Amino acid sequence: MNRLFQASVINNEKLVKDHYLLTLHPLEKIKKPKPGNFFMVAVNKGLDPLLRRPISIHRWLDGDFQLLYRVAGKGTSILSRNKPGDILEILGPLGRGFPLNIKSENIILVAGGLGIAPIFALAESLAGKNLSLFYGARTKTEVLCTRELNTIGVDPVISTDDGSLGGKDNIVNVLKRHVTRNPSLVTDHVLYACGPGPMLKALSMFAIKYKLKGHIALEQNMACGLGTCLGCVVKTSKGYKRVCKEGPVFSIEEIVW
Amino acid sequence: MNRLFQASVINNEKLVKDHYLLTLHPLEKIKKPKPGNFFMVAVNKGLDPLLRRPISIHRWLDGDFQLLYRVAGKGTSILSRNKPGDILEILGPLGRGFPLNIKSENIILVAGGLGIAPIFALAESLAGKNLSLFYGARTKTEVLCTRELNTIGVDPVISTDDGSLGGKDNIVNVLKRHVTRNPSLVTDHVLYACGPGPMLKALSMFAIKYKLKGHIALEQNMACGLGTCLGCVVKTSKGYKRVCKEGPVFSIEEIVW
Amino acid sequence: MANKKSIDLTVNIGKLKLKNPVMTASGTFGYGDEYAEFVDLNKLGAIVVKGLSLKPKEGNPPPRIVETPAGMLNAIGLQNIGINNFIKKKLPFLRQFNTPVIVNFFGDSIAEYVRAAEKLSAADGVHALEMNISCPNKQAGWSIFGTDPKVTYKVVSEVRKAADKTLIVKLSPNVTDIGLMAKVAEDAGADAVSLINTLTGMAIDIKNRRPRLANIIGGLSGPAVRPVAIRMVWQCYKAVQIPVIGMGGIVSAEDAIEFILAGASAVAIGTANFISPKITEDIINGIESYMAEEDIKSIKALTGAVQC
Amino acid sequence: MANKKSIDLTVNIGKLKLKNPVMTASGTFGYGDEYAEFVDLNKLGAIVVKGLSLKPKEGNPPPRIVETPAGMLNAIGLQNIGINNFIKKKLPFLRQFNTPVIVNFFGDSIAEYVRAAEKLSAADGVHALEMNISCPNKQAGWSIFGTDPKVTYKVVSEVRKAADKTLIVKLSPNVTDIGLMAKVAEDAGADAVSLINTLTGMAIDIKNRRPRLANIIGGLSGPAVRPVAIRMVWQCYKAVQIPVIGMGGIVSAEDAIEFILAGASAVAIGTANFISPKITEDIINGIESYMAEEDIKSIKALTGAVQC
Ligand SMILES: Cc1cc2nc3c(=O)[nH]c(=O)nc-3n(C[C@H](O)[C@H](O)[C@H](O)COP(=O)(O)OP(=O)(O)OC[C@H]3O[C@@H](n4cnc5c(N)ncnc54)[C@H](O)[C@@H]3O)c2cc1C
Ligand SMILES: Cc1cc2nc3c(=O)[nH]c(=O)nc-3n(C[C@H](O)[C@H](O)[C@H](O)COP(=O)(O)OP(=O)(O)OC[C@H]3O[C@@H](n4cnc5c(N)ncnc54)[C@H](O)[C@@H]3O)c2cc1C
Ligand SMILES: Cc1cc2nc3c(=O)[nH]c(=O)nc-3n(C[C@H](O)[C@H](O)[C@H](O)COP(=O)(O)O)c2cc1C
Ligand SMILES: Cc1cc2nc3c(=O)[nH]c(=O)nc-3n(C[C@H](O)[C@H](O)[C@H](O)COP(=O)(O)O)c2cc1C
Ligand code: FES
Ligand code: FES
Repeated sequence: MNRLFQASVINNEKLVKDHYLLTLHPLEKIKKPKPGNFFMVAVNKGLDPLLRRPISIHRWLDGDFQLLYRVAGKGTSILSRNKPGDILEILGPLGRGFPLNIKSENIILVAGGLGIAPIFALAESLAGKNLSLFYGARTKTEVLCTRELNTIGVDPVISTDDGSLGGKDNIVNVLKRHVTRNPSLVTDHVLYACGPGPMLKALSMFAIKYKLKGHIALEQNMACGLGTCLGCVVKTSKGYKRVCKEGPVFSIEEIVW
Repeated sequence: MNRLFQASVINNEKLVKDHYLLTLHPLEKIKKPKPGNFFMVAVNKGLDPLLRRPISIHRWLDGDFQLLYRVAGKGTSILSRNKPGDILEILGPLGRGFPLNIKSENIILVAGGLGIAPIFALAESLAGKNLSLFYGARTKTEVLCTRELNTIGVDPVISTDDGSLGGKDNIVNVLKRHVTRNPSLVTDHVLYACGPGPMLKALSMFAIKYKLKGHIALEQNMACGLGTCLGCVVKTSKGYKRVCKEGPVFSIEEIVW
Repeated sequence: MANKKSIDLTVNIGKLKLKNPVMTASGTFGYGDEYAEFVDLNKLGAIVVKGLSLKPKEGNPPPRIVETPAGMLNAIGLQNIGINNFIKKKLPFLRQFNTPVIVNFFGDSIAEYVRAAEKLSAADGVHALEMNISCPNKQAGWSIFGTDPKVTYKVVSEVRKAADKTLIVKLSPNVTDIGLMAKVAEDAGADAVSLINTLTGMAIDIKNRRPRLANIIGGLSGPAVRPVAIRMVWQCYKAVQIPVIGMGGIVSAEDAIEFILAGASAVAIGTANFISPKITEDIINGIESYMAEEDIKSIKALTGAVQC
Repeated sequence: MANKKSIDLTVNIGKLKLKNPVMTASGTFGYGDEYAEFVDLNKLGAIVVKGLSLKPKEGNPPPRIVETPAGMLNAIGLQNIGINNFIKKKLPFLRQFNTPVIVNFFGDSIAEYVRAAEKLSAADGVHALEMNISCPNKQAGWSIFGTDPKVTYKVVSEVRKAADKTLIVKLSPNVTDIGLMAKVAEDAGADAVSLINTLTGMAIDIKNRRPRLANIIGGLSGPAVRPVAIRMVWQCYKAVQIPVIGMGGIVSAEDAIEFILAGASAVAIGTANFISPKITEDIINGIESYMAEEDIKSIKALTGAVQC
């Protein structure tokens, strides 16, 4: 099972402006990714852009798999032009995923924007446990996967920056308010989150205050994805660690913000 | 009438391995190109490749036009992946074309390989005159446009490097033999040619020997296509001249080989 | 968001006041005439023409250019029509526009530089001089005017005496310490420095095992060199008090702003003119939009504004 | 067409005999272990590991890398596990392969360079040393070991005395005269020079007006720099008798051959490992195919074979 493989595009569906769901069929058997793992996708064969783009596993479909991505710049824009039948060269699965083997039955999931991509994978893996999902997005249309979430029995608390769906607030504040009202919400709970840096920072401060254990998935500019370039580090209580290798999932308390 | 315009791809037909006929519809009115003029085509929006690619006018279709090209490397390979409806940004028509306002009724045309692209345009413009076309290619399948040539009443003398169609010889030798047998073939004739450098050199030596006047279309690496970078010069009896501006068509006697 | 009308794009380079910071880079815009079809020349901050010498120069044999990853190598060999022909045949056209004309020039010896500067100083319609010091110095046994600080000081100060117009010294990036070279130019009397000229490079055709350029080596330009150029502009900005004109791989307004933040008072667009002949105007418009969005009143406030 | 079996790919660098000319570039292949999954490490000409210092180094804060046109900037800050940890934890793995291990190392002072060289000389399984002289020299007031010829001579000759293994000096390209630097390294006793290390560059985020790298400046690598690297390898080949190891932007066998024609006895693959983790093997195979097609019996015949 090679971690450098080719995959053919089954579908590259535009969900809403700038948001795409890419369904891929690996042309050889690959290792099954864990939620939180990611792939380094070569968006083209040329030298511009030069480097692969990291994208999280969103959904595993029995050998095929899905990536959920937002057009952020040049690389993802090229990716969005792929059509069924096109072939992509992919490296992965990479990194350390979310720990799944946990005792607690009560899980709080927090997703900010595209953070829903890996959080959905995680929710699917943890289905059966008591999952509370807090999901923030910029606007109503960018709230994705709600149908799929319902299918696996998750009914998210939603907030949007513009108030077009759910409360008009950032999702960390929403979570805080829930917990202030009902502190038992967090006892014996485990927290998992993915989203923009500032959201994860605020969430971490909150979690530490409430002694809530948990894990967050971080992002960083990457070159190799394999742990060799040392380009993707974040500061932890034990020195710099590589997001691509020791991460992208870290325990909340080890990150130094 | 802007010489920097957008054109939509009507068709990008693969004629035979590596050879494509691209039909374009300019999205605004453009200047009608003359045979021997060329366009600088931006093959993509990225930085790799960085520069536009020069391609000759092959056929003018009343506002629409056609380019005939061979996949030579990265740029033309990207060009070949264009599909109907795609939009290309194009600069042109550029350069000095073949002189059309000539007294002689007897024209010898010589095309080597993709040199047929502009030579076809020229033949179409000169239709009505007495045209003898000598056309050399690498192999049978790469002898292009024969049907279209017949339509305009041109019946080419063909030779191929591998002998798969016509004689197995280079086309300049074929022309030489014709003329040696029948020197009157060249009296009061004008010669026009396009093709690889070595072919044009041999042809020029021959033409000078037989005092045959004429013009050849040259190629050179280009950056601007507008005469400003001074990158595309060839040596002439009057110093360096720019292929994109004073050329690509030069009179045979002025080139210093 | 600032009103576009209230945005001040003007910048000062020596005695020159430019209506905006976007100039053309020497050798990539000819003598301006070929681009008038695509760009309103009146809109440009300044037009910098192809490098001129006292006598016309033939230049190098072809091939003279070759594409490289996100860049190109050129070895034009400073082909030009000579200062006299320029004044007679090209300057009258350029005088029609109310855009300053900056003449890039060079010589084979200090005496030639000085004579060229004198001639250009006397020419009506030439608003400033940009001296290209990336040329071999025949007198000093082919050392380069732009890489030996002592030689640089000497040639710039001699030219300074001969030229009363605004004098820009164009620095070569092929040096260990670009800040030092900028300082030397400033001490010798330059009104501004411009950089970067091309990085020396080479490419080989592995099929025929020959250099791809007839001249063997050439100058690398285009987006590939931009990170080096930004770094050098930043170093020069810190090293001197005179304005820095930044260039090297600019293909968008964003790139131009990057140079300005690094310390450039004005920028020049080179290789990008080959990618799109109307790019200079697009970049000016783009800078204006950025300033409107970011609510910046004067472009001067952005020069060197990177927070390190 | 030559039979692939009869093709001689071996090259000699000092006392080392490599089975082919393709090595990894320091800092882009870790300590080899991560790539074993993608490349048969036994196939490589040599493995050059991440730069090591006497003590472990933390490196710079993030962001440490940023992509640029056809290139990337890095400011890792020489993070490494230290020589002792390397010998204990990484070398045993590397000893399993019959591929020479070349250790890239650096110091903050001449004394540190010497101590590091001594340790590595004594380590079983280290086949050669590559000294990275692109580091600031704290003693001499932050001049750079690799840009001041006198300092370069001193540090290389001191290390030479301390190291009996093959000694490669890795040159910085941020100098006016690379041929001179190669000559200085040769005179000081180097068995080979390798180049280029990264070109110093910078990138600025125009949204927050900050440098894109926490360290402000970083090193440019990748295809963008290739023309500069080829030119410098060619200059060094002409300047010295010792072998030149060429690198800078190689992403294909064709690129590698370009370096060899320019004068490289061996090449190193850096940034390209990030584009494809199995590229080193692809390049070795590609060189072999080229030689078969062009009927070249020995790769040594190609070194410096460009016809100028
Ligand atoms: C482990 C990991 C998992 C990810 N998973 C997903 C996912 O599932 N879906 C998704 O849409 N995106 C995901 N991302 C982010 C995605 O990699 C970036 O959006 C993408 O690389 C941007 O490339 P671009 O060429 O389109 O934009 P660029 O033009 O390169 O950059 C656009 C903007 O994105 C920032 N950026 C560039 N590269 C990265 C990077 N590696 N990480 C973070 N920001 C970057 C730039 O600084 C810039 O502000 C993930 C990133 C990491 C590190
Ligand atoms: C005035 C003019 C008219 C042309 N008309 C046509 C045409 O009608 N049809 C057609 O198929 N081709 C034509 N060409 C040639 C065409 O421009 C090149 O084949 C093309 O630029 C190669 O680009 P690439 O990226 O595919 O190949 P690259 O990877 O850039 O190069 C592949 C090979 O082509 C050579 N090459 C690159 N650029 C040029 C160039 N500008 N001129 C000549 N050789 C080059 C390279 O040295 C290399 O050997 C014309 C060239 C000129 C100058
Ligand atoms: C084809 C070409 C010709 C050039 N000619 C000159 C010149 O005559 N004088 C000069 O000082 N610089 C010359 N340059 C350098 C440019 O002015 C500019 O400094 C350099 O190309 C970097 O900018 P860019 O990356 O935007 O092109 C030339 C560059 C190119 C590409
Ligand atoms: C992420 C990264 C880390 C590097 N670390 C080192 C190092 O520790 N020591 C060293 O001598 N060179 C180091 N280099 C330079 C490379 O070894 C090489 O000289 C340079 O990148 C040019 O080659 P390339 O364009 O193929 O990458 C590093 C380069 C990169 C990109
Ligand atoms: S991306 Fe290279 S170490 Fe993480
Ligand atoms: S391509 Fe620039 S002058 Fe001809």
